[in-house]
Amino acid sequence: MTDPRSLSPLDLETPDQTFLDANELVINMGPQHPATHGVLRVILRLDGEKVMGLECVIGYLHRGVEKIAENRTYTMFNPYVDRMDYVAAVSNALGYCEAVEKLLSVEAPPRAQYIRVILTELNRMASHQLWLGTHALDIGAITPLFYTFRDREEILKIFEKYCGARLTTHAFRIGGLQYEAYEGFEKDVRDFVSFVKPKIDEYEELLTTNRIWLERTKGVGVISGKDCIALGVTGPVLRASGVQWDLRKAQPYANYKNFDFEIPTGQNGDTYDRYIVRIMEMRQSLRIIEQAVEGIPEGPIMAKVPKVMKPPVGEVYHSIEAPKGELGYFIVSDGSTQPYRVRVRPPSFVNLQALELMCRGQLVADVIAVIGTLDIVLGEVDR
Amino acid sequence: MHDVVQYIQSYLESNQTPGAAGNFFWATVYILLVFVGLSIAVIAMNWLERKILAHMQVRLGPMRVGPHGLLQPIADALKLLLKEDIIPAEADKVVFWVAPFIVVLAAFTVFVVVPFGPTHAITDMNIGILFMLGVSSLSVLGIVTAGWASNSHYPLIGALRSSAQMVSYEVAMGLAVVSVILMTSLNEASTGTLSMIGIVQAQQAQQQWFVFKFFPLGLIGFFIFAVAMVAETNRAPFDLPEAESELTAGFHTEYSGFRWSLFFLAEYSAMIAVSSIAVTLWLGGWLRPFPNALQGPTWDLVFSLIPGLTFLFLAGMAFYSTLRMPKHPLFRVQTIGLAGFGALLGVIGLILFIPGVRLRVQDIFWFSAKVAAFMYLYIWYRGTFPRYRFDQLMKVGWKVLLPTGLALLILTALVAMRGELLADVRGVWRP
Amino acid sequence: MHAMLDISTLHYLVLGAALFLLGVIGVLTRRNVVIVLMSIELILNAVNLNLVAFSRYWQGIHGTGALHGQVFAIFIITDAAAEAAVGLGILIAFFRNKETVNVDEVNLLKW
Amino acid sequence: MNPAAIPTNPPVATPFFFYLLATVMIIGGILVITRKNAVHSAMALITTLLAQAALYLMLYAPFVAGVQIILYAGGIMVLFLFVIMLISIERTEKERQFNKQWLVGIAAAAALGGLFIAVYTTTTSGRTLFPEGKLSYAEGENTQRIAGLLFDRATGTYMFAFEIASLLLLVAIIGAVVMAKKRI
Repeated sequence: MTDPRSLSPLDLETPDQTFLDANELVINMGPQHPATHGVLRVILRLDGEKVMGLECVIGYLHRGVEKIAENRTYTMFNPYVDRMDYVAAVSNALGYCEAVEKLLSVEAPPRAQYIRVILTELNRMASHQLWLGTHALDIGAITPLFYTFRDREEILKIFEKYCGARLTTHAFRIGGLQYEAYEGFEKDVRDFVSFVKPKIDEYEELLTTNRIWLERTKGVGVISGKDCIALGVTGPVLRASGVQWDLRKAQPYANYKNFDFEIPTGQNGDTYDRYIVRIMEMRQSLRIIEQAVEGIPEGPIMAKVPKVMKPPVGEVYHSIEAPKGELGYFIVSDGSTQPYRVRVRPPSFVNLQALELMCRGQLVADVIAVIGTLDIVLGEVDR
Repeated sequence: MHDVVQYIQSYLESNQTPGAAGNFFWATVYILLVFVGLSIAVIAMNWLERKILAHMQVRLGPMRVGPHGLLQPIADALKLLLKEDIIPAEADKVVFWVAPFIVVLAAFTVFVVVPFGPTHAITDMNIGILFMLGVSSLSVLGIVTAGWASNSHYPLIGALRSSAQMVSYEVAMGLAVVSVILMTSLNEASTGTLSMIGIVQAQQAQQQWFVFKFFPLGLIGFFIFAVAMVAETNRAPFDLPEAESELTAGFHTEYSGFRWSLFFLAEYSAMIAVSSIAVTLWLGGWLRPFPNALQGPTWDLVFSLIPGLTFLFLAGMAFYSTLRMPKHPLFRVQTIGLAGFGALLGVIGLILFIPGVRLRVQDIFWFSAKVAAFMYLYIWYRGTFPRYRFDQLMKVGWKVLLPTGLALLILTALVAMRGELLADVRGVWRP
Repeated sequence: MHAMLDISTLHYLVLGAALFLLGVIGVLTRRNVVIVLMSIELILNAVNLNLVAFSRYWQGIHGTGALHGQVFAIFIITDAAAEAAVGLGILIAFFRNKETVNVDEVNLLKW
Repeated sequence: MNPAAIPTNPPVATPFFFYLLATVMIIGGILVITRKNAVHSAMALITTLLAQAALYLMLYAPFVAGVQIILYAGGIMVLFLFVIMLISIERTEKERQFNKQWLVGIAAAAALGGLFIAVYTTTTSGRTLFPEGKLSYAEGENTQRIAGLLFDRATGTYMFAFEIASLLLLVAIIGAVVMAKKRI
């Protein structure tokens, strides 16, 4: 495989000429399409059912989040990040808060960090459950969707009890937490863990050994670890290709080094491996949650952060392992109350680059499977 | 006047299908009955599919329109009829108009030969099964033209997919059917039959459902047919032509309102049609369970009471649900409605106990019960399986079902002809 | 029944002849190969109609109804299937090379 | 043959259905050769074929009717539609529809029609060459009788022809694949 970076889309050789050497079929998938997860538009060039090339058109959900940041104070911008990856809002907030904390050279107190980890991992569960349901729905299995949504509901209930919001939680503040964990938070989390463990087996029963599921996912959308690194693909997609790279282990943040967990990896880099990796990640998340809930220390939940934040002049890049991959924030401060520039490295946006490489030469149905397996959220792609 | 009454009554004693008796009055009555029954079955199927699927998926399904959503299909039908009929500007208008009617006609016409009982068929054709396969294969024309006439990419891909799919699976289906027709020829005259009634009568004469004939050959044939019929009706897991996540709605993407509902109607009646073929060919058609092992007037009575008891049981379920309805003024109408529905079921059940009705209707009941089992299977598939990809679908059709069907046909022929073959071999080796 | 309205074999033959002529006109005058092939199907069907009508008329040697005509019709349908498959195969090959489906542009044996 | 086996129910309204179906067939045939759009032609042809299947039923040839529906309407015509969709037809619709020798073609057809009329009006000793046929076997035996002619050891006149026909189909399949495939 040649290095994809050295090739422009035109250079990539098409796998086959059309059957009749004549008009290839160009179809426009999206932005209104049941399986493009929002407003992704994919222009497919087809030879019958075979994909000869595709082009992603993005930007239908562009809200200028990065530009908004330049006109808001650091605190005011915090809720905006929730709207990027809206199915994993807690992770977004964690990344942003930690980045600003790094800029301010403060660190959240241990108790806050533990609660942050619990909520983030719960959100990883929720994100993966939503992914699993919609991915299975794309491939035609409609039942898992309802199973995963039933269980995701329990997570959202915990969020709601904690901070009043279910989706765009705005759970964290720069320097720690706004709210102390509510009465019975630990019990709720423990109950959830024991509730959801058998449910993951239930999902697996429906899918993991299902012959049609295997045929639809094995060997579909294969991407090698090398290509992943070349394209900057991160997260479960990268790990399913056999690269053991998880920022929680590689560059531990937010106390992750205190927890004992494994990084599940796959070998083949196909859709099935990505499915297995995500299922295993759900189990690892539960493991982290169990440990964190056992070991929540007492103490303050907010570090000493000035009311009016004026970080010193400088820049910072901080990235965390969001459910979808590496979520990075690059913040430049000019010493004023507002950031000079905020650049978000959204995992979905970068992962989406791999779509063409993974789909070329496959069939239309595989494009759907691959879009699903990349687990993109358009709010994050377009920002 | 007396002649007319005589004409009408003469059929009831003739013990023939209206078509065979040449009785136009009863033929018309049967056509109307089949049409109405089919429409009711489609409506019921619509409700049942949504409820059963919902309960498989830990949700309730329709609950608002009528008690337990019983009136939901009617509300939907009204909505569809009142919807604006949109024809895309660039569509081929004539073909766009005609296509849904082709599909519906093909799906309904096959019921001309479906035997709900030894006399309960509109007519019995000499080529019954051939007619059913042929006419149901016509629906592919409607689908192809619908996709083409929409003048849009998704419907076109859906149409190409479905035509390829239906044509491929017809081959495997035909092979399985031919193996059954071979089995019907195992009588003294050794003449088989293509007639639907004849096939069931052959099963009766051979004292065996063909699914158990030449075990496991009949069973394999049944499985081939059971897979092929799902593909033939474009249902999950072979629902690629209308794969929602890929092609939005496949060949009927551009259809709305009444025309769309015609496709819907056709899909469900086609499901019932192919299930009827499977029931007739392998599961003994209208024959009650164990017609030969459990013979005698006592058993006849017991089995003829089952239809009424089934309806009474359903009525009991409805009354039980009535008791469980929330005791709230808002639910009063619904509670009364559900009780009324239960009463209706109960009355039907009681009517089915009347001896004359009992004897005439029990065949229809057994046939419908077997078909209903298939319908449940369809819903179950939909709740369980992901969707096949197009190449995999073709692989299953051509590389699995077709060779199996061919081998099955040859084996069935060998087993069926083993007497003559042995005689031939003896003739050659010991002249 | 009125003698004029009674349907005899000749009625079917006349209908067959009419279809045959329509088919002939289609084959000889149309440019689009697909329609020419369809016209050939019309001709074959006209012949089939005649054969089946004859088979009703011809009682066989012992007057037991031998159905030779119907068997012939089945053979002709087989033949039509083969013809359509090969004809349309040629058509696709032709279209791939010349990007046209008009018969009068097929004037080269080689290109 | 047992005379009791011959059907006793006379067909009803035969002339009406004959003329109805004949009209449908003729109109369908005309549409086939005159439509610009090949899909419309194909639809007209399908109508003609189905009407013809109904005529076969009226001629007591149910098996041929069944084969007509399943093979012609369900098989060959789907193939036609498939090919029409594969090749682009938008352009051909705007072109000239009839070739230059259309006059010759119609003249030839007219000559042929004259021949048909001449033959059909010929009478020998006051009756036409083709009197009405009578059914001499039970309607329900049609398929079995055809099978006897095709497969039976004793009466299978056409067994060899049947095998040859299957060979023809095999050749056609291979031929079609070779023709349509770009690289073999």
